[in-house]
Amino acid sequence: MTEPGSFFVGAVLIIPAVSAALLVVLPDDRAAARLNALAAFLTFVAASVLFVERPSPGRYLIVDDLNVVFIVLSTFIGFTTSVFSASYIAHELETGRLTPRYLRFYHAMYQTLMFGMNLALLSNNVGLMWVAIELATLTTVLMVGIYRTPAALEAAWKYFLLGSVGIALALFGTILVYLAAHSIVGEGLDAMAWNVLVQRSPEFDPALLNLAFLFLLLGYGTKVGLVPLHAWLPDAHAEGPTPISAVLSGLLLNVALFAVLRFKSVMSANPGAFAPGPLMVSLGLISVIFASFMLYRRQDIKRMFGYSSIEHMGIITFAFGVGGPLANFAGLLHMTLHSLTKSAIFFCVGHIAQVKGTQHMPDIRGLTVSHPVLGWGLAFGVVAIAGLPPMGIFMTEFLIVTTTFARHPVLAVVFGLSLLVAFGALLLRLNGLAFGEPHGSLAPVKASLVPMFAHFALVFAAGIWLPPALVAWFQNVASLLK
Amino acid sequence: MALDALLWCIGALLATSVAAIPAARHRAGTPVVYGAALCLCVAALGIAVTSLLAGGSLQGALTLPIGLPWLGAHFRLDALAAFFLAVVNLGGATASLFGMGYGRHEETPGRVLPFFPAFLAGMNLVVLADDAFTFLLTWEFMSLSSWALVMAHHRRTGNAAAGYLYLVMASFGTLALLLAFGLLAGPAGGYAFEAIRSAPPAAGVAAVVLALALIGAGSKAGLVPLHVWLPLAHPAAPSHVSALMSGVMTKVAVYGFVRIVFDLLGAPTWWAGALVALLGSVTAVMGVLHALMEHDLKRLLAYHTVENIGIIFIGLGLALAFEANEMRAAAALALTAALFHVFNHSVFKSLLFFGAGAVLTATGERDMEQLGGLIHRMPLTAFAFLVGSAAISALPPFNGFVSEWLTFQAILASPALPQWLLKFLVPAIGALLALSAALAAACFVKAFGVTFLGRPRSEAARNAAETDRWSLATMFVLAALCLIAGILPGYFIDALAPVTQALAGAHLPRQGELDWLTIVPVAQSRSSYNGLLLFLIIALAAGLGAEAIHRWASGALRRSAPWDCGFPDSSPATQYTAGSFSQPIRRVFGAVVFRAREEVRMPPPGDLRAAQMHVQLRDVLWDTFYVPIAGIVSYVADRLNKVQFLSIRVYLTLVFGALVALLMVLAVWQ
Amino acid sequence: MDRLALDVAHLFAGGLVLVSFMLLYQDRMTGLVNTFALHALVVSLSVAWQAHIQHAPHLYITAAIALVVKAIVIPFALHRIIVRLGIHRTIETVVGIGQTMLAGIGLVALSIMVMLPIAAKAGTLAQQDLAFALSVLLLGLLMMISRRNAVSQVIGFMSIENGLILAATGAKGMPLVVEISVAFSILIALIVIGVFLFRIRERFDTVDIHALHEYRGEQP
Amino acid sequence: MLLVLALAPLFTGYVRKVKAHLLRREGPPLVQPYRELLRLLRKDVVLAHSASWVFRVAPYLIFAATWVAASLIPTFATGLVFSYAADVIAIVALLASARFMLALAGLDVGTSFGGIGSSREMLIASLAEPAMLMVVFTLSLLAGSTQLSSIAASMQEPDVGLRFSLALALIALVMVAIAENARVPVDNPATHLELTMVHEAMILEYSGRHLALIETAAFLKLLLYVSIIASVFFPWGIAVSGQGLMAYVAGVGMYVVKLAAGGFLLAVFETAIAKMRVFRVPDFLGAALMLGFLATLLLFVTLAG
Repeated sequence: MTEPGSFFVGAVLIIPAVSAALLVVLPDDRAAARLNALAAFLTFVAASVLFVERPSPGRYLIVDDLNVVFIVLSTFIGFTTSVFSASYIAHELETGRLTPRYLRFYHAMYQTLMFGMNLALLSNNVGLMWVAIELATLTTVLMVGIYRTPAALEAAWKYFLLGSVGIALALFGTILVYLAAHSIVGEGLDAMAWNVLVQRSPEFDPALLNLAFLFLLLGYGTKVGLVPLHAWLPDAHAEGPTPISAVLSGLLLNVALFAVLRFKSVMSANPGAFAPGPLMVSLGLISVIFASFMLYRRQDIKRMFGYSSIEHMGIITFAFGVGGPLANFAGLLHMTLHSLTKSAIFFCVGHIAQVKGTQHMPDIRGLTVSHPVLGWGLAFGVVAIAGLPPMGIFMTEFLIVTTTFARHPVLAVVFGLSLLVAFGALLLRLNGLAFGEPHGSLAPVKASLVPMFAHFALVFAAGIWLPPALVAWFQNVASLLK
Repeated sequence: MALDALLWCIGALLATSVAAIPAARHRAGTPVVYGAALCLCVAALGIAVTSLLAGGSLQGALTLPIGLPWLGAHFRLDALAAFFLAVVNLGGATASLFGMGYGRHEETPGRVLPFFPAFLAGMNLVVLADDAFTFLLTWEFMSLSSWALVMAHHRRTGNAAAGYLYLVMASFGTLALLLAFGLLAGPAGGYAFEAIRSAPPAAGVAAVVLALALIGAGSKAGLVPLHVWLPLAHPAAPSHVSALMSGVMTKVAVYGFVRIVFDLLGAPTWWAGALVALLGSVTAVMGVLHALMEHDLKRLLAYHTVENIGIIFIGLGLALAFEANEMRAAAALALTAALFHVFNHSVFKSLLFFGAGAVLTATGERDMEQLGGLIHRMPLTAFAFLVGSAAISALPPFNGFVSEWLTFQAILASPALPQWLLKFLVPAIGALLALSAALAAACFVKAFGVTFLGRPRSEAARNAAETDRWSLATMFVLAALCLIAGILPGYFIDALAPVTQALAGAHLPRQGELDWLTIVPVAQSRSSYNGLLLFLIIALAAGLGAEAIHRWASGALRRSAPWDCGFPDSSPATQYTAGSFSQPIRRVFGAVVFRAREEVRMPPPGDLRAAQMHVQLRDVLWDTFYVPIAGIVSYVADRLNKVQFLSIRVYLTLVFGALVALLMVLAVWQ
Repeated sequence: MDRLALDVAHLFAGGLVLVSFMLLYQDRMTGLVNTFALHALVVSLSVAWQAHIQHAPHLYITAAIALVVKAIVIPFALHRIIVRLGIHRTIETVVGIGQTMLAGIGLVALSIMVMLPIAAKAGTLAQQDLAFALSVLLLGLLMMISRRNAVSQVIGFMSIENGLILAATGAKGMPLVVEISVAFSILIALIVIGVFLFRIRERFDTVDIHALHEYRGEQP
Repeated sequence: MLLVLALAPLFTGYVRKVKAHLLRREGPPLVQPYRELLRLLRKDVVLAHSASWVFRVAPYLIFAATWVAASLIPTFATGLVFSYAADVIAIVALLASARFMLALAGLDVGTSFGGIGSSREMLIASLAEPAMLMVVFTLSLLAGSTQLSSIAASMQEPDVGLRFSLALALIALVMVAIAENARVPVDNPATHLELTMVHEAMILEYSGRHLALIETAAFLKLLLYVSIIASVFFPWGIAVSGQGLMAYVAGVGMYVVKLAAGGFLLAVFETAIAKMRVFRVPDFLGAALMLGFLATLLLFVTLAG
């Protein structure tokens, strides 16, 4: 590992690991929060260097067009979330929902989670990626249960069981992939390396690949939160600390979906294997429809946005299932924008819940009057996530619907209508939350709003103008995904 | 270069809206923001008008490196765009001018000022957009900013619901347009209008696109049965915004329809014309009937917007039918009628909404039953409103009559159509049009009579005061426009020539040079109308009559109490109210259209309580279309909601089931 | 490699499926735990055998982990839990044992059907092992959803994991098997600890999932 | 223009006279309307306290609009001066604006009578106008023009012949005319009973010169309709512009004869039947509308055939 790029790759992994170890022993919570943010920032810097300095793929690690964007994205959101969590956690300490002991645990876990996700993104090895994702899952499980309220424990337990089953299925799929590969590539690490797999995939046994993909889709799909494997997701979002909800929606779901994408590229490189498209389309569509209707009866604000995450994961899966350069591009862009928007929404929601002292939506009203910044922030977020212009998500949904309608009109109509249904639900809630007579505490909010606005600015800009480099990467990947 | 200038104006508008966020906190912010908007709109108006009058010469297209990366944002200025830009910016300018005065009464300027210029910019951009993505982006941006303005007074009951319905319907329309463009662009994604024009779709596809465009643009323009949001949302906004939404935004929707159907879709089919015209006529009648039943002044105006949109769509439909049969001149006539009505309606509807706004600020009342006698307190407003009412009731010599007259001329050209359905349909449409015109007159007799005439019905109306100078200036400018466009229609029709030339391949003979400024759409022997002459003769006759009478007959005048049938000093409550005025028409049409129920509750003999009359109206369309949809959604939501409350084991079962099912599929598949 | 080696491997794999059926058959907690210990034992034996025939010494580690953790430690722990919870008498099944067995047989048939087309290319060892592993996996899932209380679900999950180990070791020369098995052991440990937590924290007087089910973020 | 103005009261007087005779009464002399007008002009105006400028301006506008409309009709010759200033649609619209002002005036004072009058008037109008326009359609489709002059001219063509649709249109037009002029059975120009009156209720508050103007307008309107019927359906003897004086004189003579006939028929009709309830009026006018529409459709059939 002599070239500079690989040094930074190492940095992206080592910084979180080391800081996690440090945070375990660091007693002072203030300092811990700062160190947490600092580490996240350094990781982000190191990651963003990868844009320019890209090392040649190693046996275990790889940086290519697909993951470089997501690494930078996840480290960035990791950083902003750590900033947000600093102010959030401080409030939690005041209200005594968390004790310093748990807090130390929390910060350590946070960095471990970062480590796990970066590893999963960077790994050039199906097995390594599996281990990394499992690590990330475990840490989030522990953090979801951190409040130790019955509801939190229940959510954690549910997440844990379903997640483990998913992990098991994914592992089986991974083994199958190896089996498909090792007879061609030969035994050993190469048979699990991405770049090799994609190259040699045409020679693999299609039947084995089909079976493998089925297990992988279900396994990682559980993490993605596709219906009917979604059950853990809303409660996990609702009961955990808000920074974790943000990271879950913003990053972990993406990482799982990223894994699915990797395998899809392997699949689609093999002519004999069945096209993964229809499967993904149907799963995505079911998720979208289901989540859209589930939005209507929600009382808990965080759970509602959890369901909205399910919806958007469905949208992305749908897009990749439809395939074609435009739809794939839209899917990738949607992954990026959704994680930015949704995490920003969770920042906002976290502060709202803290100010109002409740997550129960009927008790929150008139935010634009009582807390203009939060209220309008929420309004902006909802408008953005609902895919209204000029925010970026409008662009992706535009592409998805138009390209789909040209090919499968019925699908597009159903898809579009369910988007409309979801929009109706979100807007209904927004009306109640942001407008009308204010209700509940009017205490001014002390919050770090910078992360939220940073995300919103990015989302807004993406709707107007996309940097050509990003477009080039995405188009390259889109063509790779077929 | 005209286009560059326009885009700079729009950019400046957007900048204004950003700057308005901090400016809204200061007292001086209001006039500054509106002033800036006014100047920019006037500038844009100037550019648009010059490029329209210059015909083809001042056109242009350019592409900005924003929006879809590989596509960029295409903008283009052609005759059609120029005309609608003129309409938009005229409305924008007057609304800003009105806002200078009206805005001072705004209690939460922070919720209005930032969105107002953004709304204007959005409407301008829609008209300029030249690719599907930019078009839809700006279209939805327009909806969004106007939604924010509707929500400005979110505390008043019903406004939040109105905003909700509005935005959902708007998104529904956008979805329809999205699908339409998806069809037009094809899977390859040729979103630029140029590409679409170069490859006109097949007949079947074209039919679907037309239907989708009708839904998409119609839901924004307020075409029955997609109009339900309009009478709720338009009045909810501040009055000058209501004027913009009713007078201008609906026109932008019409623009969208014209752009797609006339420009992008290639040659139309005759049944498309029949469909559009029929929808238009139904819309017109439904709109005016609803308006007659309405006692809320602003909502009444909003319903009249629905009616006028119907009239416009009648014109468009006829144009389509003629064009399908290669009758270019007739198509040009119909199109001219429609577009001219677009302009006229934007003028007098803005005027009327400003009047309503003035009344609102003076009395704080929108309910006509609480008003009355305002003509004594606010004579100037009353005068302007009267002009507007005459214009919208299509009475000569005002502009509303001219465009309806042209529409009738177009209808009279219908027997030349080969299709029998059209032969029979078009006269029926004509009858409906005449009916709606007559009803509109009745409705505005009610609106003006009950609001401004008679005796005040409430304390607020009794102590009303004339509104501020800005508002009055705005209203009189518009009133003057109503008259000018009414007596000198020739020039306006000539200005429309390039548009119809571009869309229908023909234009009306030049009217400007004809003696006495008569307008002769087809031929002198066939039909002609001379607003100027008519106006002069009437003025002359009235003047002579007055002169003669005051010269030779008695000019004496005595004031006394009105004839009271021997019941002295009757209270204002004994006047005819809006409800009682529309009662005969309710009796005639209500039973069918509204399922109207009237019941009179008589107290038992000896009981001194007053008898009460209860009128119950139902919107049949609402009951048939919207209630079921809402019901279905909530039903499904309830059903699915149970899934939230299962035990972990059941969730595991779901996973297991999915796995087994997929394995089986695989086993079978192999 | 010689025929005998394959047959032995096959024997172990088949034995594992058999034990899975025995798991399904149990209706007593104690018996269930013991059967599971047997299950783990078979797995470790099979893994060790694979290590032997593949000459892959690192697999011995996996075998050892399987033996120590899952055949000894965890059953011991589970016994204590059961005693504490006082649920060693019975386990509430959702459907009768009979139907469960039938379903299990159906699942085995399904897994073999799915594996058939692979037969030709991937070599017999892989095929049979995979078929059995898949059946073990499905049977484990079936157990998880057909039992009501958490302990038996944990056991079901662990049997799934055994199936996976079987598959992983069956895949010739697959790297990271040790790491994966370690990771899995951590997972299992955490699950068991989780069950402990629920007990020790006095949050629930039973680990019956219905009790968890009462604590819901929002009520309808 | 002045001709119609001069003739209008006479015509009304004539109709009254005929009615009286039919009722075996002596009846007022023919010039009675002129007397009334002069008397009214000499009286001074009594204005209600709550009356606004609308109330005072209205009469002049009503008078002017009606007068102009009336003078646009080729009473005795086609191609009269200004006849191209407005076609028949415009004439309908002029009458509509006159009615608009009248209805407003009715509401202005703020008594219940005015309200009754205006609302009923607008109801009647909202049905009468479409019917009128359908008739116009029939004619202008036949004549290929909406100019009354050219319509009248084309009706003189021999090839027009006798058409069923024309008959329907005539009936429809007559019904509309009756309704528009507030004659029996729609309204009774002679009544002052609150429940039945429409037109009279609106102008209840008027007096003096204002009343005179409105009365004149009413006279003009009646004349207008009769002369439309006369000139369009019985276009014999209408002079074509530029035929020299004799033709004009003949035309005038012919016109007067036609008026006399029309008035007589009207009077007979009015005496023959009774006033109907207000809410029967829509049916009456609906029938007119249907007839007009039918006329248009039948026209297509005949045109096609």
